[in-house]
Amino acid sequence: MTMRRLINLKRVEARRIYLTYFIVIIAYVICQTMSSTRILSSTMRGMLVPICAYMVMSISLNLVVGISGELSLGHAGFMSVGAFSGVAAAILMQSVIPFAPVRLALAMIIAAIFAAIAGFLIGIPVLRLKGDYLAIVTLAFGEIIKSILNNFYMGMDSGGIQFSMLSDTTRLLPGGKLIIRGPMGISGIQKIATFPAGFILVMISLMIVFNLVNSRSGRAFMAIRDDRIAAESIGLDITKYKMMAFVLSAAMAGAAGALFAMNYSTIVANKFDFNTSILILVFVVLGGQGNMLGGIIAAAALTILPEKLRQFSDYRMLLYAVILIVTMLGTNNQDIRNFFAKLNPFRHKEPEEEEAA
Amino acid sequence: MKPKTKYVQVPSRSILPDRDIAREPVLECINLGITLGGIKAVDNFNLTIGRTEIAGLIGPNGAGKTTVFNLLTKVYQPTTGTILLNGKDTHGMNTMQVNKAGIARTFQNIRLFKNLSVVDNVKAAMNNEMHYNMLSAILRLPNYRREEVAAHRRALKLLSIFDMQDMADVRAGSLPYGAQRRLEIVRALATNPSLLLLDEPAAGMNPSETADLMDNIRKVHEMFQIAIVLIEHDMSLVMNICEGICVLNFGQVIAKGTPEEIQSNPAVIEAYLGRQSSHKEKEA
Amino acid sequence: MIFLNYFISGISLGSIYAIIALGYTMVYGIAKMLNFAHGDVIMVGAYVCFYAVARYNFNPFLGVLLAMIVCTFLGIIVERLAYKPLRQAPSLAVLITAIGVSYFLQNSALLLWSSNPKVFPSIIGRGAFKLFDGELSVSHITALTIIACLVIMVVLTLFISKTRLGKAMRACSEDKGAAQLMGINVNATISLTFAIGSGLAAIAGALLCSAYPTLMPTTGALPGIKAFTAAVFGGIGSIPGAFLGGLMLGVIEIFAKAYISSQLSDAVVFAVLIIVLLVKPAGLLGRLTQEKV
Amino acid sequence: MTKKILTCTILVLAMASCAFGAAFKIGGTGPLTGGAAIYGTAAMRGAQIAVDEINAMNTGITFELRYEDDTHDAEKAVNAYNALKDWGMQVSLGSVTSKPCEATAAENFADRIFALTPSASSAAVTDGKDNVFQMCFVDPNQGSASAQYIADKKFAKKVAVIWKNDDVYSKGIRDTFVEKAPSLGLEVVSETTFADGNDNDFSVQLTDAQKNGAELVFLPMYYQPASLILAQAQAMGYAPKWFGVDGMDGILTMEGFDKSLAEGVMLLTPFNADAKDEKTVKFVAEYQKRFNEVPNQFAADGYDCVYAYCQALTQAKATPDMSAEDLCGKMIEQFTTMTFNGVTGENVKWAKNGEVTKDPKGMVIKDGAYVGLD
Repeated sequence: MTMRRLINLKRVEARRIYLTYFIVIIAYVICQTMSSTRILSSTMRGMLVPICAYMVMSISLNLVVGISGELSLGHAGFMSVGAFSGVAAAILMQSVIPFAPVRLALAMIIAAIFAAIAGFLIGIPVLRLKGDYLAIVTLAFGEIIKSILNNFYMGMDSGGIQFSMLSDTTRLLPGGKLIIRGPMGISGIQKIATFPAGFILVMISLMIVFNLVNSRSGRAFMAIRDDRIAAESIGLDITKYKMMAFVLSAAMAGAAGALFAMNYSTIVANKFDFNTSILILVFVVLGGQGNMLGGIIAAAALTILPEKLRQFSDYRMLLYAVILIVTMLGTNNQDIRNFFAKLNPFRHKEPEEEEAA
Repeated sequence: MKPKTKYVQVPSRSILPDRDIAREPVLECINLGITLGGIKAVDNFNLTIGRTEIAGLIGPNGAGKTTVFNLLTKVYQPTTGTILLNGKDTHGMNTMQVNKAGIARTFQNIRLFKNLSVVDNVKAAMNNEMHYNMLSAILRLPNYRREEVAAHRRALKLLSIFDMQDMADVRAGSLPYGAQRRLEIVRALATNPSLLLLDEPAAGMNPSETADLMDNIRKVHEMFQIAIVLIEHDMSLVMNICEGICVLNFGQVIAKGTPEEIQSNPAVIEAYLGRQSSHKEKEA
Repeated sequence: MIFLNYFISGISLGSIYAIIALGYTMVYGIAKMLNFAHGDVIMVGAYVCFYAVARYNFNPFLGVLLAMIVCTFLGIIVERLAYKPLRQAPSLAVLITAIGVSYFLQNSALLLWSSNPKVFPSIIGRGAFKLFDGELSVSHITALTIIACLVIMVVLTLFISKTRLGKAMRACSEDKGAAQLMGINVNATISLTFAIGSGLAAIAGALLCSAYPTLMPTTGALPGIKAFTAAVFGGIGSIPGAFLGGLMLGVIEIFAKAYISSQLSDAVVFAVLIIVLLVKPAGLLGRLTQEKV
Repeated sequence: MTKKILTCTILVLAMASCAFGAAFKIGGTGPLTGGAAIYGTAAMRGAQIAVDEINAMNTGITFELRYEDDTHDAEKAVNAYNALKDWGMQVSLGSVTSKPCEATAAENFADRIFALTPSASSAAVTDGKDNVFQMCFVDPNQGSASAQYIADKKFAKKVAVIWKNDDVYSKGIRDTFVEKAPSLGLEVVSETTFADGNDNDFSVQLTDAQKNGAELVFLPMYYQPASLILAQAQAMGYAPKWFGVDGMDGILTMEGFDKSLAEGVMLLTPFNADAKDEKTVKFVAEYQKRFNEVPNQFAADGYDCVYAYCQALTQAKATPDMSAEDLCGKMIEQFTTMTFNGVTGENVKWAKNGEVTKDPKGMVIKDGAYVGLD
């Protein structure tokens, strides 16, 4: 037992937190400067907002998967709820609040609230389950949300807001507007999402997660993740804390959804399907569970990667798949990792875990 | 509810030491039993623990000792019988509620929060004595800082009992084995229990570590004036530290009494000591 | 009578889910991983069968056999290259790798066989058994699928409970470490599981595309997810559970379409799944393992 | 093999554009991978053939074509659009599918790059944008035209509609069809849906139509699910009249498809690969030669788009050195005034809002081939 093995966790973590903030801020400043001076290509400029949204999604899912240790395969559902409620709110507020940034902020807050409600309702049954069963139920809920939104109609006229399910039975007065149109989603969205807004949302999400991790709730999340039975034995309310993490994560996903949706002129429920949930999960796993910086870097990298592969035309998505597999092998295979660890003399050697039997 | 009278009626509280006789016992188990997989893992278990008693629960492997702990902490719900904690029936409570009511425990297979730092393991156990909400934490409001500082201080103080304050920021999973066992005890203590259950605290320790552990248990007992029940195979530890001992075999209590009584009890010798002189080997 | 007809439609859809779910559940039961690429192995199997039968005029059963051989090799190769190096890795890493493999197979198929849908020739024709003066009809393919399901189920169960290799599989599923100590080659056993699972996928592919005869590179993906749901529904890891789960999922889906709403049928199916899991947290026939304290 | 030919053409093209000076940079996005890849690939190939033909013709107009993959997703479509913008796209072919095109059309509008989409047919694509035009029918028109046609020809009184519940195209056609049907004396007796993930079994939908006595089933969908519906209807012995839309075109070219299943299926489509006019024959022959497949309507739309551009650019006397914004103004002027003849229709005209006017051709499938209904 050498003292070298005993890493000072507090120092490592504090360093990691400041590094994360620092990198995000630096990246923002660089991108913003390059963007305003038009050095950045249109492709990159067009991806700034979605990258921010995906980063928030990555942070949000990391709160569930990395910090609370539950697998969720339906996270895009919350993004969807946020996207639809946020955009609908923004459209409704259009005449009342002409100043776009305020409207965007309010829309994101409303989106977060709606997604949080969805998270709570889903959490009640879901959190009673464990492991793969919990995963499949979150998948099921993601699909249910998609299916419901594909059949949801909402319109507004001078008389107020009207809803209907399955088919459009809203009787809008002349001059009224059907906002959510079932499978056609929402069209003609004003693109009010901006890169600075995305940056702020990323920073807020990071702040929420980092500050929470160093608080009683965060410790409870992680304690439950590491050992549920021990956590119960010291009087932690498992259901309460799981729910808290789930709802908070849903709220963040909702805000991200609103940001994402308002970067495009149109949005459909099918966008937020199983594949999107999986994509977000890939960010988290690739970045390292519980590692926020890794997660947001993975989110940016995996969003940019398919665009950078365009030169390979037809082979683009094939290469993407290969890169994904190779990266997973490279980061998770002990032999390969050891090989790289040997190459890097500055790397802290993580001690091998000893199972105490 | 008639816990008082029941307590009086229970005939088998022989290991309650004299000093607590005037006070209500911390724990009473009455006809406790559980059937697991068709087998009566624990049957007709009666035990009373005094306010400040240190008791031992011994018995050969598979006798049902850990099952008793699991019943007390409601990891399993008992199929029969009653558990009275501070005179209150714990029927219908879950593990968390039992802990809030005053039982804390350690585990046979160490169950630390491996990826948390040592001090955070302890602070996690102080969750219920902190009251700031999520918003205060996110915004780092003054009450967050105040309570965190106080909790941190108390955690360090608890760690210092076991001489672990220097390891406060180390990842719990990377601690040496003995330190992990000690940390589990500190964590349990941090929940302010009135009854501490230790499941094989000396398992895997060498004699000098065991001796230190014994001192530490005594120290804890004196500082906090709580009841401690320990499961242990190391007979020297049990005989040295425990005021009362309860012997289990095949889920049944076969003897209760002071260490001297137990050592001379023929049933115990036959079931346990006579069959194997394992404590001798262990001591060696 | 319409009710019965719906029921039979449900059974025929369900039997397809069941046969896919069998592969899922077997791999899960032994390797403890959700092989999301299973649906795409099915697609590959269907393509191989399609080319053998439609282009090169193989006998349909020879075509299926060829597809099985190809898929078995594919399964072994994929397992060797992508999953085996991750034996010690966290299960999520394996899950993501499986998804990478799924993308890989889909996009390879797209390049190899183009995106144009192909119409799969049924391996046993499009006839049907008519009952009650033709009021009720059970297509041959449905009958074949159910028989195939039952046969596979019985054979797999026997294989796992009676043979040495099967017992090795069960041992690995219970405790890899202990199995290793008992002299079982865990790696080889898991590879074998993948080989069998992929071979089953080829059969499932041929039957899926015989029942619903269009074939595209994405053909396997969505039925794969549905079948995965079916496997969980029946209790993942349980072979009879996959069969039962598949059939029930099919019937529920058809009834939901018929009697509740065709628009919300997916929502209904998943809602039923959630309710079942709440009542029986390990699925219909699954075993709930209690953590030892 | 097709791969090689494509690479060769691109190479030749690159050399050609060097030799003859600059070419118009024309770009479009479409799904080239994923479940909808067939539509994007077809449109791209159609456009490529047109570009090669025009470049070889020596009309003074040369094109450089680039298609980017959008995987049928609005987000990726905007990325693809931006990649084309970075490349220097001067005129755009929008996107192939509706939802992605709604997103890229907004970008086209904001950037003042003219767009003519081959096949994105939802009304929202052109809505409120003066510089986005469509080559295909807009969905609502197709719905009402189909209802009108069915009523006019007295095919049926009782109709069933099966539509895809998570698809903009299907929903758009269905809405106006169902809205218009009652006023024409058509009764919609059964309306059922399907969606991605449950698009294999249609027994419920068909039974519902049969039970309610539908004499005609209207199928506003693409041909892949339609082929399953036809097969399953035959298996259950249900033989109503079938009426499809332009997305149904292509059903006969599916490899392995039993053409007898489609016997008697009627559809409104602007393109007919079996037509005997010179243009179509030439296009179909070239397409088959290159790709070993019969072109569908998407390919034809892509082909026509490039020719329409060629005509408009010639008439506007545009040169490749003009900026996208200048070209945009000229194109708006041309497209709102010109008349175009292509493989998807004669006397094609565009309204100010970008919608196309061309005569839908009523077709019926007889002996495995299209025959005009009129």
